[in-house]
Amino acid sequence: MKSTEAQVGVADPLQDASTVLLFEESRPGRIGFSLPTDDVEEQPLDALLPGVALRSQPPALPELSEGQIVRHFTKLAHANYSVDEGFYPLGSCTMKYNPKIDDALASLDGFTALHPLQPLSTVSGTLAVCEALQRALAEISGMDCVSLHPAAGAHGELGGLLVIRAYHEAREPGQRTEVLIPNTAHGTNPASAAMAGYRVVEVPTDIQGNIDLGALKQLVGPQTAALMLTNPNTLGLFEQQITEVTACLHDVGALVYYDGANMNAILGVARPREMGFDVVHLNLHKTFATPHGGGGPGAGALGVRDFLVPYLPGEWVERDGEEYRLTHGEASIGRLRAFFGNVANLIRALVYIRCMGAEGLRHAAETAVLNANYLLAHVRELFSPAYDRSCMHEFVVSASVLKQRGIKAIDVAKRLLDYGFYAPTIYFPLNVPEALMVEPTETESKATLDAFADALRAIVQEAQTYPQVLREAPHRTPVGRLDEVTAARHPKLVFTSSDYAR
Amino acid sequence: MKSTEAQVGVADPLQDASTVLLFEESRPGRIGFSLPTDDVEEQPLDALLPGVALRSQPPALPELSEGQIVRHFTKLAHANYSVDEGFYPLGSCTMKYNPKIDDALASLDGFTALHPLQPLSTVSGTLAVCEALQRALAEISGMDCVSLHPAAGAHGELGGLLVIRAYHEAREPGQRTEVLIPNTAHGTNPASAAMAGYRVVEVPTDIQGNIDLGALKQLVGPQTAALMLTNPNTLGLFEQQITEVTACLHDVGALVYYDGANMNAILGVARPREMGFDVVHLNLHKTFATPHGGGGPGAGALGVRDFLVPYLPGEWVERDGEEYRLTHGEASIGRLRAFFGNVANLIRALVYIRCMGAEGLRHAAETAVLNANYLLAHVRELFSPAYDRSCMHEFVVSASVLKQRGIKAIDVAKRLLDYGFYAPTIYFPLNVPEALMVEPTETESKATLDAFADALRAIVQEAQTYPQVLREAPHRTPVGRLDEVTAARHPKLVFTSSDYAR
Amino acid sequence: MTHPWIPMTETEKREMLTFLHLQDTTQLYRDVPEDVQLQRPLSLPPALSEAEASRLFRQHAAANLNTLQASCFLGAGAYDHFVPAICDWVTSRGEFLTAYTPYQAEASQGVLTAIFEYQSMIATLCGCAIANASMYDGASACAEALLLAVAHTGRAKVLVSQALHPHYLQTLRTYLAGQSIEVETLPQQKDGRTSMQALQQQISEDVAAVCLAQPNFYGAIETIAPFAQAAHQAGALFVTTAYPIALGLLQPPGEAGADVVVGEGQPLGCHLNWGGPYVGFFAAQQPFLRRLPGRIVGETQDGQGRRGYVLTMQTREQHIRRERATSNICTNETLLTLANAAYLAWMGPQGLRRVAELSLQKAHYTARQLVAAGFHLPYEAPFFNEFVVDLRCPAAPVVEKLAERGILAGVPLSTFDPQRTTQLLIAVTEQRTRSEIDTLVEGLKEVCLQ
Amino acid sequence: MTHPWIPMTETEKREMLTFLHLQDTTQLYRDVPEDVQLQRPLSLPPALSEAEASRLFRQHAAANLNTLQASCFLGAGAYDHFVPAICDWVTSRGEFLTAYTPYQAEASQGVLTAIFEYQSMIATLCGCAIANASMYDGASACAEALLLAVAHTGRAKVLVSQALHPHYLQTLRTYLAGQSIEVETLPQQKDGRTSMQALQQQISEDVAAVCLAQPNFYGAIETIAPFAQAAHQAGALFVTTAYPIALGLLQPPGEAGADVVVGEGQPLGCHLNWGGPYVGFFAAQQPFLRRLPGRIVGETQDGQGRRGYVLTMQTREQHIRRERATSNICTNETLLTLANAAYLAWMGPQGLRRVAELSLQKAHYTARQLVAAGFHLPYEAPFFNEFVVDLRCPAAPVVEKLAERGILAGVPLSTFDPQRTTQLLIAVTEQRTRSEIDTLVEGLKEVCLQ
Ligand SMILES: Cc1ncc(COP(=O)(O)O)c(C=O)c1O
Ligand SMILES: Cc1ncc(COP(=O)(O)O)c(C=O)c1O
Repeated sequence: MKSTEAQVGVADPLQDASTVLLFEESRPGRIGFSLPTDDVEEQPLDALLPGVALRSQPPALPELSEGQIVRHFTKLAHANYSVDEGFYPLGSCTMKYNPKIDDALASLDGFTALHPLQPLSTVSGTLAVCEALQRALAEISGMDCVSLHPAAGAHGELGGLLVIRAYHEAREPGQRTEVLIPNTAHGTNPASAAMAGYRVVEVPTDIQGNIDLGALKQLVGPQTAALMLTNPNTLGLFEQQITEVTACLHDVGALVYYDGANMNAILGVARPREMGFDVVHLNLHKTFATPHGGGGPGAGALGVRDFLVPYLPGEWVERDGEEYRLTHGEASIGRLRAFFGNVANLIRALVYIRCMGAEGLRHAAETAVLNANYLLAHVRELFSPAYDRSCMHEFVVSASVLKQRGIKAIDVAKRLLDYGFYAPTIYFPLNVPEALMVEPTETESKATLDAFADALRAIVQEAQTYPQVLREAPHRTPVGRLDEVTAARHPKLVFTSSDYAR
Repeated sequence: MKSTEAQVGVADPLQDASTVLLFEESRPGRIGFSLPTDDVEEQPLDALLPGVALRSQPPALPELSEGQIVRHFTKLAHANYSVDEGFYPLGSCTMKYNPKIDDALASLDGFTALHPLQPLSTVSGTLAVCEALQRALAEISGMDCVSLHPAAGAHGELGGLLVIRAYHEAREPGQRTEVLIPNTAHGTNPASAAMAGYRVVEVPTDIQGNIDLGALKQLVGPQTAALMLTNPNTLGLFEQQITEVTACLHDVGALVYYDGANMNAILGVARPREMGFDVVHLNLHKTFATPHGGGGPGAGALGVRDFLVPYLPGEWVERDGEEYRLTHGEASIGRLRAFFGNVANLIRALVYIRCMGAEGLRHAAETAVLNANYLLAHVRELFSPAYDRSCMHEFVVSASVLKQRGIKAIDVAKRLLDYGFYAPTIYFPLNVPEALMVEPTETESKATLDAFADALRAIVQEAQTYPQVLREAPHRTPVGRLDEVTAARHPKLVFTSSDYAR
Repeated sequence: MTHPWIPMTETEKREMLTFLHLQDTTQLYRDVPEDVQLQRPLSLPPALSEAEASRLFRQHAAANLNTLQASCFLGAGAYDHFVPAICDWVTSRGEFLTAYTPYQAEASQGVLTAIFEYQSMIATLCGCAIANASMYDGASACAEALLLAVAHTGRAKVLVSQALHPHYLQTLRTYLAGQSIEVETLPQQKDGRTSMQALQQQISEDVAAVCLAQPNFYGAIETIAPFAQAAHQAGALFVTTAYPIALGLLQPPGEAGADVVVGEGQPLGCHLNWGGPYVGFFAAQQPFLRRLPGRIVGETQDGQGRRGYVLTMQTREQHIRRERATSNICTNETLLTLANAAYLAWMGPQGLRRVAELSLQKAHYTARQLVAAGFHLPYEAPFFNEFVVDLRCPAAPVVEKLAERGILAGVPLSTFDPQRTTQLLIAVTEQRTRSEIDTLVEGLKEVCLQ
Repeated sequence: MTHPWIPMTETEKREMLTFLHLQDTTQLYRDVPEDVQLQRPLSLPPALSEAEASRLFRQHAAANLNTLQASCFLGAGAYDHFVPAICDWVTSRGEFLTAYTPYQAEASQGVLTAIFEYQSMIATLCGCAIANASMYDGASACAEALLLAVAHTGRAKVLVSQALHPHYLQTLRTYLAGQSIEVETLPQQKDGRTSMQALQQQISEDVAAVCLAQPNFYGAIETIAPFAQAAHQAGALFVTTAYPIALGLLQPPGEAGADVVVGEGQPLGCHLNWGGPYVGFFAAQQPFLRRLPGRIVGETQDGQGRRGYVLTMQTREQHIRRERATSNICTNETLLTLANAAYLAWMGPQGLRRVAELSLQKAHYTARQLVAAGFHLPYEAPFFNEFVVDLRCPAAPVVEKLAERGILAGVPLSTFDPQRTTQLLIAVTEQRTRSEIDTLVEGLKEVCLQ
């Protein structure tokens, strides 16, 4: 329940009630579980486990009734903002509406209660879903083959770079050691490149917000394995010289990796293939509406051009008449995880694609881009756009105009929470000072965009009149601004039995 | 999200944002539905419906996207207190924890997607569930046959009284015109009696909180059709002379009706049959943990002694070896509704009973009673118990001690909301002035009971120091105390198109 | 003992007993006379763990033939319209699911606001001024509507169409029996509709209400305005039941003169659930405001002028008015009104019209195919999505046979009327595909016409 | 066009375009070079309505043989333990399900608090000081643990038990290949355990980590303390994977000297889901705090001293440290950590021990029955709930045959190693009844021994 009034003459009864942890509600001897009785003759433990070291004391798990656990998580849920509650303009994250039918269908017993190693003949329904999704994603990206193996975007990046590595190693062993990455890129790009064993070379951005083609040409060479690129890029701008960019890489025998995080802008409008990309990952938890789960699970489908198929990670489904079978590349880089993929999310993504259809997907992209441009047109008078072009599905502005009032991007972000919105992505991309990165998606209404613009307007006003309110924001959340510095300096990461004593 | 601070120097951005209605978010031409395309040749309407009066304009339904509807109901959910969130000490309502497994199983396609008139051979699973539930409830109540037909307690009351009426009419037509009902009884008892065509005669309560046996003896006679009784009664007290009471009715040829709303106190401890009752309803949405849904659906199983079986309403399941069939009484009073019963709740109730077992049910009853007595022992020093006996699963106290500070039961109730609790039932039973009726149930922990007692203590303290705070409570809810008088005087019951204009 | 749904520990139990100066819990029952105490444990099957219950009830569920596996052509008061995922989502939210009736409005604005929206939607759908917050189901709502008419007019007789759903007829007889109200039926005409001629003969100054079903049980669309007029002329109220999906296309009864419009809300986003829980809707014109049964939600304000919703006009209700209440209803079907509200919001005016059109078109296609296959439709009146077909052979065994092939072919009318042995009542919703329909027709042909 | 998931109306679209001085939406794409623009619609199957999708995907689901219908004896890294309803309930709450990674802590206390609780539970379970907020799955967690060891020691070689899950071995080879880290395996002894003798020979000053699985892939319970000691003596870290249910009974690896304990969290309340999403847990001792991959939640306070939770130590992570981050992981498996936390809270210490005991007892009963039926168990080391049986005939076709009878009999080891044609890996959880076990044994006897 929300509070709307606090001046009650006496202390607010719940003022100091922070969330009680499960551990703090625990009482010895209480149970929440119910388990079958044993219908086999029980043997003494030491007869079954001779010489095996057993636990000397039980794990310090909380002891609660089921109902107490339900209450705990209900209260936690109420302290969590989500797309189901309101606008989530988190740039680069594509927080669109997650259709309820997707969850309902992915939760059917017939999908959830399947062991990954049961005979393939007993999972033909799931195989059919995966095969159809592979085909759809191949068509959407223009790639020749798609592996649904990776668990997320970054997982796909690692897989994709290892594919590229395997390809080059088979041709020019030890030659290509560098991956080029724009300075606007998401952190996972350089991190993945490093994990794949590459040296990361940063490519600057030109004054249009495009990758600096001149600089790029200087940087490519026989040592270049690949360029990683997001397009639209993380400034929300379409790389206007994209074909020149990819050609420039191909000219030196390097490949081009497409980070599909921003694919929502161009569904059915343009495809990585025609832009010249060789390897693509798609974040199904962004563009294809699978819910993000507060931090995952996602799914990061990986598509490649035909000549890279032999190297693909994991397995994929092949259809042979009425039969489905699993297959893998002859020179596969191997597995990136134990089993096939994040199947429950794959089902959701296919339901989404089937319910949208080709026309619906393009409509989604166009609407996302229209929404972003509309919102940008409102916001442009408040904050300076990083690059003054029409944007794709998101845009980046700088809050540095508020610097003289001592207000930073984070203050604007925190104050937005008080207005009932989540905050945009902040301080990313790194080349824009005090960046606010706003992505409205196609599932927001004009009324919401207008209200969000109004809130930003009011906040800019507050920055002039009551800057302290912003610096101390948020004020309407379960807790006030949390001290992240102390958290990092003196990390307390677990509740321990000594806490029980307190 | 909860607010914890409102003094932010500037106006609270959401201070005046009351819930926006679906209608107010509507925009012409927007859609939320998706429907199959038509695969038959469409004919013009006037060819299919010659001469039929059609709608001249579409119904004024809101036009929203699916995601907007999800947000709306998510926000509404956040403005609704529930057992899943906290303690719900609503006397007479048995707001116990509703196990999640019950909901999960009742929601299986195999149960939900069954038409009530499909061949019985195709619903054997559901028939098995209903038959098992009938047997369990018969055993728990001691009745000989149980009909699962009624939708709620009051529905069962009406059915039960009509059974009694049919029984008497078959023997002594036109003779028995009165139903006796204690003055402590729930409002549905007299209302049901009136609907069944009876004159209601009120029976007083004695100073022990029992039905006044002396007065009862004066009131019974050849005109008496039945007595309706709740036991434990609505004061939370067990009728100590219950066998004398029921005998007194039987002596004059009348029957005794058991309102099972309070059965939770005595599961496995005592049964209506041994007390001398002839007809019983059980509120499955109370004792058997089916969730109350914000006002239903419930289920009000109706059990009777053997001589009343011919009159039972609706149909019930009979097992014949491996076969199940539906049967009904030869002289049935008929249907009380179109179909079998509130089946989804019947499934939930059976899951509950099967997971509790006989021992578990008795344990639940004993714990509910212990919890109530424990809480009463704390509260007794604050408010005067209506009757100073040890209670069953609930107790009634009077807030009239606070009268001299101008504080009423409703003020205590409203202030409890600020403390994070729901309120007890108030102003019922009617014979207790400023009644607060508290039912903790067995699913609350000692810590919760202690916290609730502390809250009441604090409120009694506030009544002395800041009575205005109580009179103006609640303060921490989405809206403050609502004007019920104006609502009733100038009823506004629907949103109309003229509201759109505003 | 310990149980996962009961948080009290043995230690706490001892603490609490000590606090109460008791030895053990049996002492709590000292008020229960010994001879009333059960001297043995209840005889119930042994307790199951959640895992075991989960498996057992899944087996029960799997033993049924559900309408997601089969092709369902059953109607007769319950319809296999699509239930959007959003309806299940709404009703499974714990905040709604596990709340009680909203006695404390300030802590229950969620459900109260939703009911207000529901009332508004039902009223516009029915062409009425007001609506309540639900009844048990369509049949009991119909019975209560007649009780309203009796109370309002002070008359003790009702005229009810013979073509009402037989279960509704039985239900209203049960309800009205208590108060010795006379129920007289209006016969059905040959074309399937209720006889207006009969009404003119049977109507009189002692009739409280005239009641029709729209469409009626046999699928025929009634011409209701003349009935309303005739009823009103005699000082009686005019009550209809209505199929809410049909109201996406048909004239709302409230606009054709109905004083009270009731019906079954199941088709609006509630699962078939083998008959329940369902939800009765109850809409009426303004003059009957204070006679409505059940809960009603109204708009009001708090001290700061903020809009809010409360249960209102409670002086009609049993907890205040007791034996003089307008009805005994207490717990109703609120959760399903949320499903109804979500459904109607999801559909909107366009969607509701479209689902009605699809049902209409597909039903008429089915009828055409049946006629083409040589079957006879006994009634000529226009129908919406449900109609009677004469199979010329006993319908019940045919239905059994087709069920084995996964076709739930319809409701044999012999279920309700032994005379109607060969008649089958078929309903078609937007969910049936042409190929399912063709398979039904083929199946009927094969089983009946050979 | 209009679509139910896109709220913009045609009118609004025109308004917005006008506001932007545009004619139509194609103009929004003026930055997309013409030759890159797709000149045709995507070639996808026609759009389905929700009702149609619902039916189609239900058909797909029904085409599978699910483990609620069949008796599942499959393990090998994914286990058919019971998933309490509360776990599905938690993960289906929209507030958790539809939130992003909690970048704004004040609006995301729900998930942050839950992760803190999860970290605490995982740490106590593994006998470690700390834990992170999840990895993609057990296999990738294991790979990342080895990368941690490499980074920590500055050495470029790892010694890994041959008895690790083959998929884990493959995964860590993939992960380690990028950085050219050498992977050497420790052979399995005849009794099923990893050879300690081999370790003593293979360990050296250039080894970054020694890695075992507990129990190992073939079910054998390893004696891990000596491995830990030997690793530490050589300055290497000791890493284990662990089966979390077994930790209800077995000594936590952290107490036996493991520096990092990783594993698959699926058994803790997550559905099998044909392999994913799963969730890797990652627990470690204090010294490795700043080398942990992935998200970590820590406790802190707000300005008023109220406790709260935040993502912390972010300087390890890719969005700050970029190519020098401890890992590239970003989106992880948070939602499943909530299922894990709910599961572990539901179980508590007693329940977790009990589920471990039940699995142990039933597995050993199965083994006894198989031996009694004449089958041979190749390994003698103690096992928990999983073991290898030699069928003396090719296992894969046997498994296919029993699947037709609704028995998922086990994992044929030929899937991983063509030499192990006749070996079947059988896992037994608390869910299997004695009669299911007896039926399995009967079935195997019938198919193999005749
Ligand atoms: C541009 C970009 N690239 C890559 C990623 C990484 O994707 P994931 O979080 O699915 O690993 C993200 C996620 O935020 C992103 O925005
Ligand atoms: C004592 C008593 N009797 C009868 C009823 C009516 O039951 P229902 O609401 O299920 O119709 C109630 C419900 O509150 C009750 O408390």
